[in-house]
Amino acid sequence: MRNLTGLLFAGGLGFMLLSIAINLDFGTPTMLIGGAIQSKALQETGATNIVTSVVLGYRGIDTLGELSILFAAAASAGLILGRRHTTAGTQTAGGFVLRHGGSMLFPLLMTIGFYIIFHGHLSPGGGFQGGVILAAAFFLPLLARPGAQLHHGTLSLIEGFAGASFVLIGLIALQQGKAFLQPMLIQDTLGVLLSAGTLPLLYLAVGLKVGAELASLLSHLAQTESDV
Amino acid sequence: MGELEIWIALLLGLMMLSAAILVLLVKNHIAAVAAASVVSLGLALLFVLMRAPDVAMTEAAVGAGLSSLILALAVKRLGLWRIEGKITRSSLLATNTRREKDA
Amino acid sequence: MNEHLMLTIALPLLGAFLLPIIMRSSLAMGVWIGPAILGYGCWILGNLWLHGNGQPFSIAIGGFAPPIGINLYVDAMALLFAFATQLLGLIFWPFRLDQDTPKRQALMLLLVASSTGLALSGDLFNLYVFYELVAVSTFGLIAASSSGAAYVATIRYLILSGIGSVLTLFGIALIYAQTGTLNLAHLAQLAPDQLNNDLGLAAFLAILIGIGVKAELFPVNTWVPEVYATAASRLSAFLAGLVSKLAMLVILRLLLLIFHQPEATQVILILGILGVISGEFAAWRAKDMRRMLAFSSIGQLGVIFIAVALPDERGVLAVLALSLHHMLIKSGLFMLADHWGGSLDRLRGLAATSPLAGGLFVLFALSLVGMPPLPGFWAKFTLITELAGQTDPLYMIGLLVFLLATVIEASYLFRVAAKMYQTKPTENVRINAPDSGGLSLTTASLFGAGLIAVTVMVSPLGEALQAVAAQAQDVDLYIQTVLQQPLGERQ
Amino acid sequence: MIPDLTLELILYSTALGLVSIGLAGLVLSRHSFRRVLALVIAEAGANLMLVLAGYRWDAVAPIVTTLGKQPQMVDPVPQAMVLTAIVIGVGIQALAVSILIRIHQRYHTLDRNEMAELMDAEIAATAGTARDVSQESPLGERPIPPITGSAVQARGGRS
Repeated sequence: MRNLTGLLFAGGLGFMLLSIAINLDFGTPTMLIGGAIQSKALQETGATNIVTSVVLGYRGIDTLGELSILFAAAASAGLILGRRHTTAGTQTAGGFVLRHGGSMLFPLLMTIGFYIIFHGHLSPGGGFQGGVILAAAFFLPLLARPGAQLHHGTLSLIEGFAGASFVLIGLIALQQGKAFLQPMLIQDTLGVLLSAGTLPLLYLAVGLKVGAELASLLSHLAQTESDV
Repeated sequence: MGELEIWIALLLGLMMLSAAILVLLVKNHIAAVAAASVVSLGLALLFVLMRAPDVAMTEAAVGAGLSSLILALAVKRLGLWRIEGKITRSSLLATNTRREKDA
Repeated sequence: MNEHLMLTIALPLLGAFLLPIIMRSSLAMGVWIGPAILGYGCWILGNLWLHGNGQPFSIAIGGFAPPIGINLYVDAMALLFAFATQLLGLIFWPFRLDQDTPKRQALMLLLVASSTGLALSGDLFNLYVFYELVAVSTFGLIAASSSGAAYVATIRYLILSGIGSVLTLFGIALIYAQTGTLNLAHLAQLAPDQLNNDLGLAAFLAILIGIGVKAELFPVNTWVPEVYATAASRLSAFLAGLVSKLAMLVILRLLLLIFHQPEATQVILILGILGVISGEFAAWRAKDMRRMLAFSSIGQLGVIFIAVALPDERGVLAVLALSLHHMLIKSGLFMLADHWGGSLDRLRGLAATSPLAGGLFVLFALSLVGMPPLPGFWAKFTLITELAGQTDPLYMIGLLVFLLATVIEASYLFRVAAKMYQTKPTENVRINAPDSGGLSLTTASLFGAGLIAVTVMVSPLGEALQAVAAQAQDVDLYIQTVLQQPLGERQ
Repeated sequence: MIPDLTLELILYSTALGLVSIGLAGLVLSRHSFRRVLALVIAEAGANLMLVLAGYRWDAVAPIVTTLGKQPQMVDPVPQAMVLTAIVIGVGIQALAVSILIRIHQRYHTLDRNEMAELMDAEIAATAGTARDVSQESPLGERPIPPITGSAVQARGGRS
């Protein structure tokens, strides 16, 4: 009975939306907001990557909310899993290639991660993507040497201060009589690393925060005792 | 918009849909996680096609990479790599409903 | 001064990020940070309420003018609920000290910040982000009670909530594909032309089901009894009292501003009626206090949904009155449940041992049922007169169901009260009070005192609420305030 | 009436298919881990739908490459929203997985009906309304299952 209802629900929803979609003209959106942003973004935020100017400028509060969600998820996972901390001693250590490959990849991944973060306002990429790569860089040694511990104190320090600096950058703008999270521009030439004022700083905060949250999430998952 | 793009999109779309169905049907949980990451990877490729390089990068890093890693760790921690009675039952259920839907 | 309103969202977020670090170095300092931030938030909002000119205003975040950037829309209704959020966050602050305190308090700050955002935000996707933040911090706080049942309740809630967020996202995508904007004021301007069709209706239904998860809407409310029974009582009180109302507020705003189809209100009316029936009957059968309160909460939210479906200004007034009344009563009742705990059978003869708690229960029950001098009567009376004035037969069904629900409500509430005032004390009379017993009774008395204060001042408060409702209902005012353009430009 | 096979139609059907399959899996699956996977699929569909809402077939990626006259670009706003949605999704997923790990440790099952029964038993036991305690009120619709070993063990493990 329950299955049938569920099936009817999902099928009915699909059918309803498919029949409605005939009226929608995808491929030629109206772009009311998008068009306006496109024509103004470069002057207002100084970022050549317009998605970045939307993420950190026009919709900066969404990004702040998203960082908070990630923080809430990591804190909750820590609450749930972090009680009894045992390193997974039962796992076998990785082989020669994994161990040495891991330690060789670490600086490489860090470089790539920071490169992506700092060039987020110029080319595709930015805090989220770079942050994931940073998290991978920190998590790799954990895979190679199961006994290794991620330093949770440092991680929580990074995530706390990175998140706080995002809010603080916003509050500084408020302090100067502008609006919360208003980007502060350094007028400069287009396409240069520092052309976008506070945007790269914000993206650095995002990157560090995402990296630290994800690394701590992963290490929580990897290090809880398995009961099987 | 070239003819080629349409064929690529069609192929990717079909691949993603069949992988999505596999996620629900396949008995082995590792395989289900793998199928889910195929969906994410296909999605990342579609985003490239739709001229959303930022989103494609994020989907590839987060959806296909990180989320698969999380799910794989979970499979390991939950001990789901063994096929148990319960799992088989749930897959059977899913199979039946799929058949009903197709009919 | 107006710009400082942003601090009520920004400061709790800042505090949440820094709390784990500060608590590691100095616990004594850390425990005061959260209450201090919330107290400051109350002060800002209270100041705005007292010294503002009563006109709504809009704050552009990031300094980008509203249809392009995100804005906060602050009218009396938003201000009222934002203030209630910060105040209730302060009242239900998780004081308990153990090794999880930093994380629990950080999550609570996030919950308050996002709830405030939910009350104030004027952008559809931004509402979604705040809504998800409410969800995730709630999951963490429920699971923090760390019983097996709490984990199961959380995962079931999480999955239901996940269905809701997928549907909401889909609805937002449909709206964006059709109109190309997400700003509520801009949408309100475009809606008569572009969203008054099947597509708008589909988007509305998707968003309604999505946000309805938190508003305890009928088919997606299965999480309610499980979560309220397993979470800490103070959290249950916050969720039942406040968060459900904020989700309701979002639905009300969307309905008032954007979706004017008659089908939309009909769907809400029907789901509301079903919610009333299912909730009240389940509450009648419940055997422990918390589940009874959870089910009756579903029923009362159903009543509020019926009020949301009413078309004009008096309908908004009824929604506001019922919501605020329910907020007061349910918070108090959950605190009493925390004080007593457990099965209804244990309550036998309790009034003799703790007359204050018994008296408070009777007071809350009387107001909930709608006894004349108490504010519950006025809230219900507004709804009844408004329902009776409608011509559509569906509203008549709503009225009948509502009256029936009141009878059922009275029957189960007074069954409990009678049990409490039975003279024969059985051998297993035992106040199952945990360590926070005294505190929760004090909190409950606070709400009781609030209720009596409202009873005394019911007519000035009613007039104030009427003004709030009139302002919330004024779509032109909303558009004009946010988009800063003369009234005549709208067709 | 069969509409022409355009790129938009293919993408829209894919998005809709993913959402429908995901929702069906969420509603129908009994194994909780499978439901989390279904949530991942449904979210992927919703994200695709959102990007599609800003897609133009005649436009370039939203990155300024030349000064002066800009070519037509795809809408950047939905892309920014999808970035947000993807990261939110992975956070929720990680949270779900960590809860599942704890449930598995307590109850040794992830079947949704068994989980719900154990939970009901535990709630009833905590509140003191197990079947043999009260005979006065009418029984609920759901029969209260006997408290099994794992539930008792779980209660014993509470702090």
